[in-house]
Order: sequence, then C-alpha cells, then structure tokens
Amino acid sequence: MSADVTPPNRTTYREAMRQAIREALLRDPRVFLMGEDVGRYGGCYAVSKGLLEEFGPERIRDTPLSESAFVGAGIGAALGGMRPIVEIMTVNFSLLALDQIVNNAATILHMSGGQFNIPLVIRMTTGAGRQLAAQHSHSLEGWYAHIPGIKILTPATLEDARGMLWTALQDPDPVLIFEHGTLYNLEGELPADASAVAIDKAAVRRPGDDVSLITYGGTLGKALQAEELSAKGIDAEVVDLRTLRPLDTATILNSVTRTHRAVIVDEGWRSGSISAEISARIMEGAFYELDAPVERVCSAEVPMPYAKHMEEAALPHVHTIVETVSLMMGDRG
Amino acid sequence: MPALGADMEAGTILEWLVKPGDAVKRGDIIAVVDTEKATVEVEVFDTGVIQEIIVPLGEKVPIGTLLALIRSDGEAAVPSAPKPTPAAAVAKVTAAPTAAPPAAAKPLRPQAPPRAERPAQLPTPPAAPGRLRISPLAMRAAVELKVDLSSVKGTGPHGAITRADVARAAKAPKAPPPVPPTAVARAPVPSAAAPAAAGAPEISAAATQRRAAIAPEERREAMRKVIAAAMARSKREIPHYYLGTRVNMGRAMTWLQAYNLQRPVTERLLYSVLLLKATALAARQVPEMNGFWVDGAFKPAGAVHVGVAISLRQGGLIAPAIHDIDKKPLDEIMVNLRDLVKRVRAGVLRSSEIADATITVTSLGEEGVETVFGIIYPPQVALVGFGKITEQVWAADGMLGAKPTVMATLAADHRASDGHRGGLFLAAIDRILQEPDEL
Amino acid sequence: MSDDEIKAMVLRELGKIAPEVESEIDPATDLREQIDLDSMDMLNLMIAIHETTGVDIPESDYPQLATLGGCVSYLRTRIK
Amino acid sequence: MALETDLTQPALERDRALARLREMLRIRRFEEKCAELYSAAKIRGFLHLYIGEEAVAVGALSALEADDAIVATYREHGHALARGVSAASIMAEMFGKREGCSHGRGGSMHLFDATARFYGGNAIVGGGLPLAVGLALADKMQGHARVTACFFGEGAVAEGEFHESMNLAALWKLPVVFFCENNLYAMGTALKRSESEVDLSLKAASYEIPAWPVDGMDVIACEDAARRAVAAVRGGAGPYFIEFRTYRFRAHSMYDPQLYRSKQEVEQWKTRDPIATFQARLSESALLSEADLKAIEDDVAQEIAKSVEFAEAGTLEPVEDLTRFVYSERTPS
Repeated sequence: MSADVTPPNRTTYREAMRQAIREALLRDPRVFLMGEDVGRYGGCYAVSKGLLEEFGPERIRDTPLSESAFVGAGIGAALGGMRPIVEIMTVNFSLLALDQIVNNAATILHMSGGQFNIPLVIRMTTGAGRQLAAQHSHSLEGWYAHIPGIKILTPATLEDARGMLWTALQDPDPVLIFEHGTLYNLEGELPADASAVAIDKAAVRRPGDDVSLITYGGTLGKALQAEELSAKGIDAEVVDLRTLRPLDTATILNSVTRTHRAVIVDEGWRSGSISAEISARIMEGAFYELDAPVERVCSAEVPMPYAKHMEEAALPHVHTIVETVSLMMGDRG
Repeated sequence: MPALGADMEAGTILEWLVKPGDAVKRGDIIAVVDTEKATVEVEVFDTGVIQEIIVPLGEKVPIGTLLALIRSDGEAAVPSAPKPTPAAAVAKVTAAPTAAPPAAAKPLRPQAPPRAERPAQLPTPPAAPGRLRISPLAMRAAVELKVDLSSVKGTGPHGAITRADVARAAKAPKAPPPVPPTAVARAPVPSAAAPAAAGAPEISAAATQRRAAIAPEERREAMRKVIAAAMARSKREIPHYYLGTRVNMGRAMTWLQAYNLQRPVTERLLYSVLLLKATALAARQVPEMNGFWVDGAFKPAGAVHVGVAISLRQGGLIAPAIHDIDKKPLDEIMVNLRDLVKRVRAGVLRSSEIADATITVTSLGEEGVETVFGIIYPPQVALVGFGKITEQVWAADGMLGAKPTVMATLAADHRASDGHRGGLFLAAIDRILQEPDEL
Repeated sequence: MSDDEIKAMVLRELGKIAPEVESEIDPATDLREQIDLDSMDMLNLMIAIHETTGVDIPESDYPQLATLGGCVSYLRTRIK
Repeated sequence: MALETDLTQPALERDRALARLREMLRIRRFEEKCAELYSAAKIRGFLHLYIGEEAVAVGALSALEADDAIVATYREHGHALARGVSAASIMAEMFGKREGCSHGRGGSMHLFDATARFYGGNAIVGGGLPLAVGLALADKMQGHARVTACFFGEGAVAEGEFHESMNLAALWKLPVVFFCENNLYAMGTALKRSESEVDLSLKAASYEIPAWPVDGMDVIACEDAARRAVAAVRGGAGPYFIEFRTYRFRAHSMYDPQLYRSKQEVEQWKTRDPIATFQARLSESALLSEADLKAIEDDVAQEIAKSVEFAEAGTLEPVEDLTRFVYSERTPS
C-alpha cells in the first residue's frame, strides 16, 4: 500500500457491496455466492453483475425458487466446510426459509452442545419506498433480531456496505445482512483500500447534546437530514446502530445519559419492533437520566399501500422526526 | 404409576387386566390408565406373579405411586406390605423379606427448573456526579409534601429516591421544616439540625464537629455544583432586565458615624444594615419585587425576608435570609447579620434561613467593585446590588460638593414586573436612604 | 501583656474569624488583603479584642489596626 | 415395482450375519430400556422408539464409510447406535446430563456427534433434507469422495422442503442418498390419507433420481440396496432414493393411544419382526447357535446396563453455563 492515503473514489453502495463479495471470492476459495438470479441475471438489484463471468457457475450459483432448500443447503454447506454467501432476493421471500434460519441455522450449535457451528452469511434486501406495495415492502430485520444464535447487520453507509461482509464471513456463527432497497444508489467517497470493519458496535454519525436520534439502515439518511432541528437550536446526536443483534446497549445508554432525551427512528411496525426493545433498554438502563419519555418514529401499522402519497404517509419521514423532537424539547421559542 | 406422556402428572386406573396370583412377564399389559389426554395401556417390565393390587380402580394417583406388587418366580409370599418403592410402576419383591426393596431411585419429582439468576443487570452508567437519582413520581411527591430532598436517603435501585422515601421523610418528626425542592439548588451546605433558637444560637459543638467531618473540598465542590445549577436555571428561565442608579449616601454615612460614636464596638452598625433596611422598606412599597415566580405566575410574599449574599473565603456564595427586616430595628438587624455571617462561615445554617428569602441583596462594595448586576435566585423575582461607596462630585441645590455615593442596581424578572415598576423601586431605596433616621 | 502575648491573642481571634487561613500572617501587610477579611470580619475582630482586653476602639482608630503590627503597637499602650 | 428381497441370496457368511443380528438386538434392547426408563420418569420430553424398523438403520448404515455424513430425524436412536454413537452418551443425553452426546442440550430428538459426522436428529419434519443437500454440495465443491445419507419418514414427502431438496440435488448432481423410511403412518395419519400418489419411488423418479422400494424388514436386503445406491452416488451419478417399507411396533411417541391403526395390523406386522425373522433364518442355516445368541444377548444387556449406570452417574450442567453455545466460543477449523 503506498505510504500516502490512496485517493478516495466516487462509488455507490451497490458497487461497494459488489466489491466486498468479489474480494471475499478472491481471498477465500471456500466462499461462494448462491441465490435467485445471482448469476446470469446479475442479481435482482445488480449487486452480483459480472461475477458469473469472472468466477464461473460453480461459485456463482443460480438457484431454483426454493428458499427453504437453498438456505438449508447454505447451512449444510457451511457445516461441510464452505463459507457460503446466500442471497435471498428480499426479506419478503425469506419468510419461506424462516424454519431453516430459526430451527437450524440459529439452533444447531446449541442443540449439539457446541459441536457444530455454522459460518454462513445470508444477505437480503429490505424496506419500502418504491411503491412495491404490501408483499414487497416489508422491513422485518427487527423480527430476526429477536433470535439468539444469529447476528443481524444493517449497513447504511458505503464503508459498512464495503466492510461488513468480510468480517461477517470470518464469524463462526450465522450473520444476516439487511440492505435497504433505497440505499443501492447512494453515492459517496470510498478510499480504494477500504476494507473490513467491526460489526458489533454502533457509531455516532453526528455528535450532539440535546437529543439522541437512534436509527439504522434506510432511515439513517432521514435522521441526518433533520436540519430544521439545528435551525431551531436543537443539537441532535445521531446514533447509527449498524447491528441490531447484538444491540450495542452501551453506546445507546452513553448517548442518552448525555442528552437525556431519545427518539428512535425505525421503519418497522411499532408493536414488538426493535425500537420497542431499544426503548425498554433505555428505560431499564437510563431511567434516572431521562428528561422526557422515549419517543419512537415508526411506520404506520398498515400493510404498505401502493399509491405514492399513501406510502409516503405510512413511512417515517424527516418532518415526522423534526416534529417529534420539537415536541419533546418543549417550546424553545 | 408410570409416566405416560410429556405433560402427564397423574393417572387414574380404568381397568386392571390382572389379579393377585396371575403370572406376568416383561412387556405384558397389566392395566389401562386414563391420563386426561388419552387412555393408555400399562406394560410391566418384570417377570413374576402378581402378589397384591394396591391402587383400586377409579383412583387418581400421581406419577411414581406404587400400583401393585409382583413376587419374582419361586419367592415366598411376603406377608407385610414392603415400604412403597416408587421406582417401577410395579415393585419387584425380593426373596428375603428383611432385605430392603431394590434400591429404587427416588422418582424424579419434577424438579423446579434451577432458577437462572436474573440476567446480569444492564450496566447502569453511574449518575452524573451531583445529579440526584429520583423517580419522577418521587419528585412530584417531594414538591407536594414540601420535603427537603437533600436530607432524604434513597432506598430505590442504585440508591435512587422513591416516593416511599419522600413520604417517610415528610412524616419524620424532627425533620427540618420543609424546603421547596427548588431550594435544593441553593442549599449547598449540609443544613444543621440545630434548634431554631430565637436569639443568636451558640454554634453547637455537634454542628461544628459534623461540618469538620465533611472534607472541605468535597463541600466546596458540592456547593459549586449547586450554585452552577441554580445560576444556569435562572439564566435559562428568567428573562432578566437591569436598572441602576447612583445614590447619595452622604446623609446616611454621617448619621451612621454619629450613631456608632455613641456605642461600644459590640453595638456599632455596618452601613450594609442601612442598605438592607432600605431595600426591605422599598419592597413593601413595590410588592411585585418581593415574592416568587411559581407555576407560571407571580406569588407575592407575605413578609419581607431579605436574602443576604455572603461570600465564603475559599469560594462559594450563600444568600440566607434575615426575616422581617422591614419590621426590625437596625440594631436587631445587625445582630442577625453578624450571627448569620458567623454561622455561614462555620458552615452551620438552619435550612429555613436558606430557603425562604423573598428578595436578595448582594453588596460587593468591599471587593472594590462599583457596580454589580446580579443573577436572580429562582424562584425569587428581584435582586438588588450595591457597589462600593465612592466619593463623587455631587450637585445638589445648585451647589457642587464631594459626597459618598453608591451604585444601586436592580436585576428583575420581566415576567413579574416591568422596567417602570423597577425604576420606582430603586427610586424608593434612594429616597429612604436620604432619611436615615427613619430607618 | 507583652508584645508576643498581644500578637498571639490577635492571631487566636483571627483564627476564629477566618479558620480556613493557614498561611503565616505578615505583620506589615493589610489584613483585609492578606486574608480576605471584610468589614464584618474586622468588626468582629474589634469586638473580640474589646471583649478579651477591655480596650474600646473608636471607629476612627480602625485604620491603625489594619495590620497585625498595627494592632500590637496600638494595644501595647492601652492594655492595662 | 417389485419389492426387492434377497430370498435367492446364497448362504450368508457368518460374521456379517452375526454382526447385523447383534446391531439390531442392541437397538431393540436399548429402545425397550428407554420405554422402561420413560415410565419411571427418568427420561422426559418426547421419545420416539425405533422398535420394528431396526433392519433399515443397520442395513443402510453398514453401507456407509467412516467419513460419510448422516442427517437423521427425531426417531434416531437406531441410526445413532448403528453409526457408532455410544449407547452411554445417548442415554446420558436423554437423562439431560452434561456427559450426553449433545451436552444435555438436545435430548432424544437432537443427538449430535462430530466425530461420527452425525449431523443430528431434527424435530422438524423434512427439516434435515436441505441440510443434507448442503453437506453434499460442500463435498462436491471441495472434491471429497464422500456421501451424505439423509434419513426421513414418508411423512416428509408432504413437505415443500422434500420437493425443493430433491430437485436441487438432482439439478446439481449432488452426492446425497435419500433413505426414506416408509412406516405407513406419519404420527396418526396413514400415507394413503395424505398422499395422492403413494408410490414414493415414483415421486423421486419425477426428479430424474433413480429410486426403488426395498423390504424394510429384511436387514440384508436393506444393506444390499443401500450399498448399490451409495456406490453409485460416490461414483458421481448424482442422488439416489430408496424407499424402505417398514413398520413401527410401538406408538409414534411414548404413549399415543394408537387409535389410527388396529391391533390386528400390528400383530400381523410383528410376524415379520426383522430380528425374529433374521434370527430364524440364521438358525436354519446353522449360522447361529443358542450359545451365539446367548452371548450376544448377554453382551448387549451388559452394554445397556452400563449405559444406564453412566447416565445415572452423569452430572448436571451448571446453570451458570445457560448462555453458552448460543454463539461460538472458538473460531471454526
């Protein structure tokens, strides 16, 4: 590596994820990519475009539409000594493989008394915002974060899209990576030598003193755009969770202990969501630091409507974040 | 009674398929049992002759209860019933009557699952130093019951104060008179429990001794925090406005010299006593300067208790009140003031003195400052400041002369009063000081 | 009372008024600056001296007792 | 499809015959002891006994090599014993002891043994099939000449995972052999009441997988069929499927009232008890003497008694270890 820092280059979240997969395939012969239309079609979100031509059909394997079988096969191959990356097209189809993920991937290590671990990575797209209506717009990463035995990552930045995969592949246990559909076209700078990042800690993307905005994945951008807050003299700290399991409780409590207020932004439905869990942990760990009850900005509890204005109304937005925070801060004149 | 299913605790014999004297071998079905979920055949695991049926038809018994006895082949019948051996559904009787029945393991009473201790407590970050750990409910109770929180010991999690703690403190007999919680911010020095004697109480040995026990820096640090909190709150919440006027002190100082000349040192007055009395009398004339801003409204105070800002040599400031200055003669005010300063500096104060000042005076004249614009002590609504006495050129009645003067200033809460009323108040102080013998 | 006895007496009274002060008292510098005494402290000192020595110090003489040395020389001649 | 039996088989050589008899008797006596211990409440939870189907496990397992892989189901004591998992470690597992083959964490339905490449029981009907496909995929991609044997009951053919896995295995010509134990009843539902097509071999054939039925009560027929299939699969012919037609003499699990079948039917099948028939056949061909049989029975009885002692003497896992084996404590090899 040259002594000086290699110049950052313009790239996208999608490109960063493709580089991550490509790097893993080059570095470790045990790594292979398996999923619906990942080969000839180049990936439903074009993340794996060009990989079939470079690595061949043995390591870039298109699968039949049999989520339970190919996710189960991924688990078996991991048991058999491989390092599979299984791509489920979207979280919506992962429901068909829920049994394999919950009853096999997350549980075999425990049932076998520690004999068999499953070094498997499953990637899937999540979230709404592109008028795909109810069946194609779910945001269920919060569900998966309920399950002991697996880890849940939500990369929201280019560094994380580029750096999380390799660390996940080294993990001896199953890691699920949720990529929000609206992030693929996110542009930004990324140093050419960008590489693996840690996957067990949250990150403070914007320090602040008055309120902790806690969020992840597709809603991080919205939290960072809440400029009106600074216009109103409210100094918001934005915490990017990066991992929903394990949840980085220490960073959350540290932030809330300083700001004494918390607003959690979560695209999931409010009832039984990851935001509910975070709110409970803040209540348990920082009750005496709170100057106001924890607030949550979540999706409306409705199957995602098709019409644009309706979908917009259902989803958490910058203005909902600003209103919630302003209300919480009381009239600051 | 065999365990016949994962969720079964007891069973009822529906049918006996054997009777005493019948020969049985391993695997034979000897009874039919109802397990609430199903009727199930019961097999025997020993070979021998049924000697006795113990549990009759229709009786519900828990798992492990002895149902019947089998005599192994060729053994003599055993007259007395052996100690129940709950191991096998049907106990095997060994030949020698005296021999204990086969060492039957105690049936596995469904052990209470070993209590996994509570998952490790979430790491609670230590409360910021000086921050009071008190539940919102307890805080509300403290306000209602007027409990001085600084003396309440928390029994809640991590020593937090709960409502029960507050209620207990409210009922405690000799608890110091209740202090509105806001006073918490202003009670930097551990309040003495010294009896509130009317006259100047001697400083009790216990109080001094208790004061010494607390390391000085600790005390200073605690005081600094409390002052910081109060001042920050005042600046944040009170829209201050400021007025100032220069007061001719000529007549007052001349009157004072004459007064002191006729008295031994123990009865002499300091000029600050005149300023305190003047302020108190002026406050009676402009009542909106004397009271509290609470719950969004001004509450006039019944009496005039003037808080006197007393600085401590090693830093820190307290403004305990001298009660009813407007009604007291100057010499009594002086005695109160001397005693107050002595007790402040000995760190021994009655909490009542700290809490209920209705207006405060700060005079930094001694430190050589001409003008002082103070910060109001919440929840009061006014603070009067006096600078040092300086000789100034003064024109009166067309004549020029040098006169001792003092800058009198007012910092007032614009929610409770307006500049016009503030001006009248300062003018009243000025006018009163021109008639020292009226004081 | 000898000069040393007077000095000791004044220092003892000062100790009661300003217990926090540990440093040596320089006899020549003004007490107010040296150990941050205000008019109330000075008054208390005067009263304490009066009560222990019987000497009554008129207000006009206060400036002569502004320093430790001044106190000693003022009282030397007045203490019976 | 004619049932393949080996009536025309020339005289068996003695050692092989006695070994098979011994294995079947080990399983039979072990399962009988389990029934007794369950009644005495020493074994809890669910217990699915293999009595009546011993020929399938002994026959099929004899056809496998040491480093082949096995994926089984919750009716797995016979397969585990025949594969070489010690009777003591299985009994200790059902006693919930730390010395159990799954550390006391799995129980009767989840026996695991890394050294025997025994990838467990699985309590989800059809849950193991995708795992087996994955293990085979890993072997193929790493060029191992290993075979994965996947056992499941006829009930699994109704699960989607059966069809997805068969298709994927055939599509990628994976070295997995599907051993279906058709014991006519999925818990309380007879095959003919759950499947439109009851000839399971035809189902497999629809995925271009060679398949035929075998008499599951004849240990030698089972072994020969298994050897043929395993050899072909190891040779790279892709997956094979064998339907062992067998019968369980006891309830689906400890104590169901068996209302779904008649006593006559059970008695009729008992006349074809795989141990009794095999024992008679060996005696007729003077391969088995009374003394041989007694020696085997005594030897088996002693092994079973020792396994119970081992289980009784076993220790309980300290509660403090509750959170172990959720995530790996060591990095994978």
